[in-house]
Amino acid sequence: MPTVFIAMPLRRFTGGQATVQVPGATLREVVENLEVSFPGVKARLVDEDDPDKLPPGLSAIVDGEATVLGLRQPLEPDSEVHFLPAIAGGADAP
Amino acid sequence: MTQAPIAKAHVRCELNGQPVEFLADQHMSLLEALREVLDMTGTKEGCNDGNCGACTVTMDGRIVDSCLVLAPEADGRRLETIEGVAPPGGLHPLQQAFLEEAALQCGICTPGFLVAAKALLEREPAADEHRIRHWLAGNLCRCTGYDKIVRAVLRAEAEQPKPRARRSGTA
Amino acid sequence: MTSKTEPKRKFRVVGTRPIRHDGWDKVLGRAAYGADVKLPGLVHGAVLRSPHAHARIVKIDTAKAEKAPGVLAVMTAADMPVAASQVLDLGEEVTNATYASDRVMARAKAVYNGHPVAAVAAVDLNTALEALTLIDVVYEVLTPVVTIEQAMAPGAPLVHDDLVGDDIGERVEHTNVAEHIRYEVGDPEAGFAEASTIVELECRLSRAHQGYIEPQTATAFWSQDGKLTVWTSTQASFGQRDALAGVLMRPVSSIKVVPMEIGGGFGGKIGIYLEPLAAVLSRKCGRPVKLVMERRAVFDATGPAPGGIVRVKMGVDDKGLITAATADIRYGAGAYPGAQINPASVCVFASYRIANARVDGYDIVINLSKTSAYRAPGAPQATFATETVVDEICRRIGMDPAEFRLLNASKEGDRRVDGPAFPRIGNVEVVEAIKGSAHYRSKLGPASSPAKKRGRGMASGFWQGIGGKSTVTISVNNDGVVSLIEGSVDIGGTRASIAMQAAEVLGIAAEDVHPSVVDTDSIGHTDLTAGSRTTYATGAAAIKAAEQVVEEMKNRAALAWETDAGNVRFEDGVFSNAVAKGQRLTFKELSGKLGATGGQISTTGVVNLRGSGGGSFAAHLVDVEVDTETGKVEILRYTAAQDAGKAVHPAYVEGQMEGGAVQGIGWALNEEYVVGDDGVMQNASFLDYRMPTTLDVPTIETIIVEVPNERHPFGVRGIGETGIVPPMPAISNALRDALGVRLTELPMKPGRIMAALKAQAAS
Amino acid sequence: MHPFRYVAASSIDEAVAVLREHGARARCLAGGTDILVQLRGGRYELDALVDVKGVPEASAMRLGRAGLDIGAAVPCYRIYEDAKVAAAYPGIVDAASLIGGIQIQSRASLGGNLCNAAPSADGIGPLLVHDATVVIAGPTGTRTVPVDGFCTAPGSTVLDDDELVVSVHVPRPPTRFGAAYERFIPRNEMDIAIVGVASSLVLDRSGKRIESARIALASVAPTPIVASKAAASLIGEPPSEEAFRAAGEIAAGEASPIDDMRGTIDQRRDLVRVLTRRTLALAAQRASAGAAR
Repeated sequence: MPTVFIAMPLRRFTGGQATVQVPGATLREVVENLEVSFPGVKARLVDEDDPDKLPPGLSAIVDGEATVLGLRQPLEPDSEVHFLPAIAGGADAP
Repeated sequence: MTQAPIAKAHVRCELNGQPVEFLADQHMSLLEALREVLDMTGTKEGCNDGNCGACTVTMDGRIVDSCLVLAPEADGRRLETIEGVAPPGGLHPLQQAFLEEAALQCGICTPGFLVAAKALLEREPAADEHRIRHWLAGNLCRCTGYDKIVRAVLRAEAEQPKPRARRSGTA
Repeated sequence: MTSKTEPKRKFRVVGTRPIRHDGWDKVLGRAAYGADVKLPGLVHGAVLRSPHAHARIVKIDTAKAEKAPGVLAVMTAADMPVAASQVLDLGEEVTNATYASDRVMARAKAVYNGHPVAAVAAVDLNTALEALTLIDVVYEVLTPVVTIEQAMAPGAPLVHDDLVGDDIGERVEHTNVAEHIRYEVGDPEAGFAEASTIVELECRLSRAHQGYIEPQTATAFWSQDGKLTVWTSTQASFGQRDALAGVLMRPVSSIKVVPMEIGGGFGGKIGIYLEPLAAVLSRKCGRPVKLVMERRAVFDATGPAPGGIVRVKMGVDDKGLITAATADIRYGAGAYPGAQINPASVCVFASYRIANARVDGYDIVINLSKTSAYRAPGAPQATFATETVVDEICRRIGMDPAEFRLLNASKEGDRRVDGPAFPRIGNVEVVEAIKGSAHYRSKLGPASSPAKKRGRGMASGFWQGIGGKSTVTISVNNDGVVSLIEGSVDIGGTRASIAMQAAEVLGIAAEDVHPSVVDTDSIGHTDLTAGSRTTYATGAAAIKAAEQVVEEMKNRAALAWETDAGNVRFEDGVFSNAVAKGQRLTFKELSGKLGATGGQISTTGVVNLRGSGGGSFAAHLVDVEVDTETGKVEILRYTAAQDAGKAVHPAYVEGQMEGGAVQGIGWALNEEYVVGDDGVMQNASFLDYRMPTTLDVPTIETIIVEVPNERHPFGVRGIGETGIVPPMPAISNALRDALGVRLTELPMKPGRIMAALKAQAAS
Repeated sequence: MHPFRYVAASSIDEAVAVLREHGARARCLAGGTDILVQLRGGRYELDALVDVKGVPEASAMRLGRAGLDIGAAVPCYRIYEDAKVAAAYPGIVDAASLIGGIQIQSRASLGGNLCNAAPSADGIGPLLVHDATVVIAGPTGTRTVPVDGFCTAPGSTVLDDDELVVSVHVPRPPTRFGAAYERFIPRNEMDIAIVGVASSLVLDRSGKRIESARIALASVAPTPIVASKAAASLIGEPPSEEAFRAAGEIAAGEASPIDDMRGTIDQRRDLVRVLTRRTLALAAQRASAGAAR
């Protein structure tokens, strides 16, 4: 089952756990299942206006590569998922 | 602020081998006149205060920062800009060397470097690396780290036609 | 010099050094940059800027300026739509639209010196400049927040009353700390307990400007039909279109951005500055309006790299293995959040395998212009601390700095501090390249006079880069030459590096690909020219488009030969029929037959690459000579090794490495923002900002290392940025070697070196 | 920029007439490398700019028995490209060859450097140690003043609004004279002196004692200054490292530097010590070499 690496701001939802194994064939399923175990975490991982998107500024790294499919990203049974701030290499804001 | 408008200066000069006559505000820089009045936009503005060399042109054979020359000062003078560096239909050996040595990246400083380097080659055809670096210290480049520019000037120097061998300026 | 690490596929075009396609225009002075735009009816504008770093705008009276002869339009923030405080997701950047709008023209408060407060369009530039003096602005001057310490002090004045900070997921109100992030792996405290040697340094970093020679420019024409066209020197034509749409509250499709040639960017020409102002002025006066920034404003009011304070602590065991490391990174973002603390945090320890690490990053707003990306944004400052700490550790434990780096190098499969594991990377290989260099094996030699001392220093660096979306269109002409249309603006030779990748696939010469960079209406979405992505990602799109061309041309050959497409082979630019000897057509010959086999071929390659493929590592070695009586530093010799994956055009790879190293030398020795308590930059000119001249740097010796990138068909890695990361610590390490003192503050200018020598003598 | 008239004067009288007409709102233009930057930066505004490059006295350079006359508008390159001048006036040539880059040297003049009156002026220190005087023209004719005292404050000089500098007179140096100018800049070109020191000395017949000496300092006071005590300390001393070091120490005391973006008080005093010693050593070397010829 996929392994989710929990970023620091979210570890208070997981009781400090840095990695958790969560079932799911897509990123969305993983997020839903995370929510079951760790209520409140979903709100940090899903855009409030668009349930298919990650919140602005957050990216999901699946097996070392950023997803371009948002929460629709399919996962392998042994996938590794990181939710990380989007790195705009060379980009700036605002 | 309210004063009678000042008449424009009437400037006659030689630009890249051709006689040119134009009107410019008396306070206008030669750089602005070249770019805005004469449509010679190859000369670039980088700082407008004489510290980057992007606007280098020659005036009576000497390199100057055209931002620090007033347009009316050009009256009666002989000017050369980047547009006058190449012979018709060809390239100056320096231009060819810049291309072959990858001596430019963004290219904004390139016209200034070429005009300055050409003046050096004409005065000191065997300048060594230190002299080239010294001569070009008034031209800033932020992309290349300078080395490829210096290599290009050395290459153009080495390849420049020997006197009498060939007409200079044809690559 | 290129160090090969393994046998690779044979390339015909990739790896050669053709003359770049846009070179002729650039050496002849014909290339049109932003300021060179000429349009019918064009008028000129000028911008009035706040002389105060922090001031409430009580009143702006533009009546006199509006009536001045020759003035066509005057604007203030009142002429801009009130952008909702929504989050703008601009693909590569996420920003608050209110801040994005406020940054380009102050509404209620000027929050940095040079903040635009009004703009004028007039018949000529001087008339516009003179009209600025007729605008009365009443300011209520507020106390500026200039330093990190001031910003974080209890009861500090607030740059933004409404800023809500994020402290590792917790909301914080009334703060100047926009964000505090943390990454943690393993147990740092336990790791330090295992260490036999621990070194900790606090480094202070200066703000540093990209220093592109071409100032920002923008020309806009807002037509009566609602269409806005903007000609500008930008690294991100699509990004600018989207940002303009957000700030002007217009549909993206009503805006066309035409990217002009760009006179250097280095990250500083991604965001919008003058574009919305030119647009609004144009709307008001009905004519195209051109704005060119003055050099002083470029320093005052565009985004340099952030300065800040970085503390790094590292422990090693008695074998020299790193047991733990922590970093505390505090960057001054300028007047709006976004100081690149995240890439800084990712990069700070990237060169090392560290099981126990913690990184804290703080994004802090202060009353200076908002910082922007600058070549490997965030990484050089943080890495300065890491690499100087590593050097101190090597000295304490008596280990060769290259050996230490090889022993502790991050490799494929090792995890970065933010979690993901590295794919195949060239970290070890670049250190080995330095170790094997003639420079490394050379003797330092005696100093040139008794007052001078010599030293040598080494440092590593990393930049991750990005992937992203690129579109390339290829059309085959009947003479065998192809035109290649791309959306990636070309700052340093990428027309060539992209065309060469297409040529490689097509089996034709680089010169037979004619690349053009076009506007946002003329090509599919293409992300910015930044993040070391252009040769990598747009190159991948070009390869894809070229492969489609080859496939389609195989079909055409099959048609011509009345054979099955499966029988057509394509090799070295020649199509041949596997089942009919003698049936062969060169690319050029077949191009001439396209009209009769279904018409000319055009293809489009679109990629959206999910990352850079591991990034590019570098190691640099530098020899310095210091005049101990004046503190002046001469760079005697400099060698840079970097992993390019596969160097498409080696001369331009060297050019990126050389340029990055020289920018780093400038940042190391002299470049800085000297800012007074009033928040005003005192050295805002090329004279006093002191970028290196030709006489200040030696030849930069380059070693291109090629560890193929598994995510690119040819193994290409983005290489534009890493080169600026190692120079500053390498020079600090060399100075430590020469003088026995550790310089921890940038720039390491003569006065600072002398002060350090005096402190050393006193102790 | 406030629009102004450009007047190309062809005689001193013509230049003075324009200056009289506009008072403080007119100035002279020589190389333009300072004044155009200042006008564009809004430091002040003018109604007229009088180009004096066409004034014969201002554009001539003459090396005669009495010394060297350098027209106020003579650009730097004409000074350092003249082999005779270079041999006779080494301190001045040092300065002329390092003001700005080559482009600036095509235009910038010592007269302009004087009138700009920057504390950091590279050209003024060497004129001071060469005992130069300034020839000033005004409505009532010409007057001559020493360079020492010509600048009165940053950007200010003894010139009246209707006066202009015509030329600088540098007396012919005595035998066994040597001079040198060095400045400290963080870059190697295109920079403003953090400190500049000009030194000159005359050796006695034996070449073993210093007969007279002059030292001038830039960027350590509101105007370039003469370090007279430091110079006096050298009289009768041998031209030795020790004497030069002692003079440097005294010169550091005569400096009254400030902290600014380019350097600190401490750094500047240290640099005065170092550069005084170095320029004196070079001046002594040049004096000996000259005597040997």
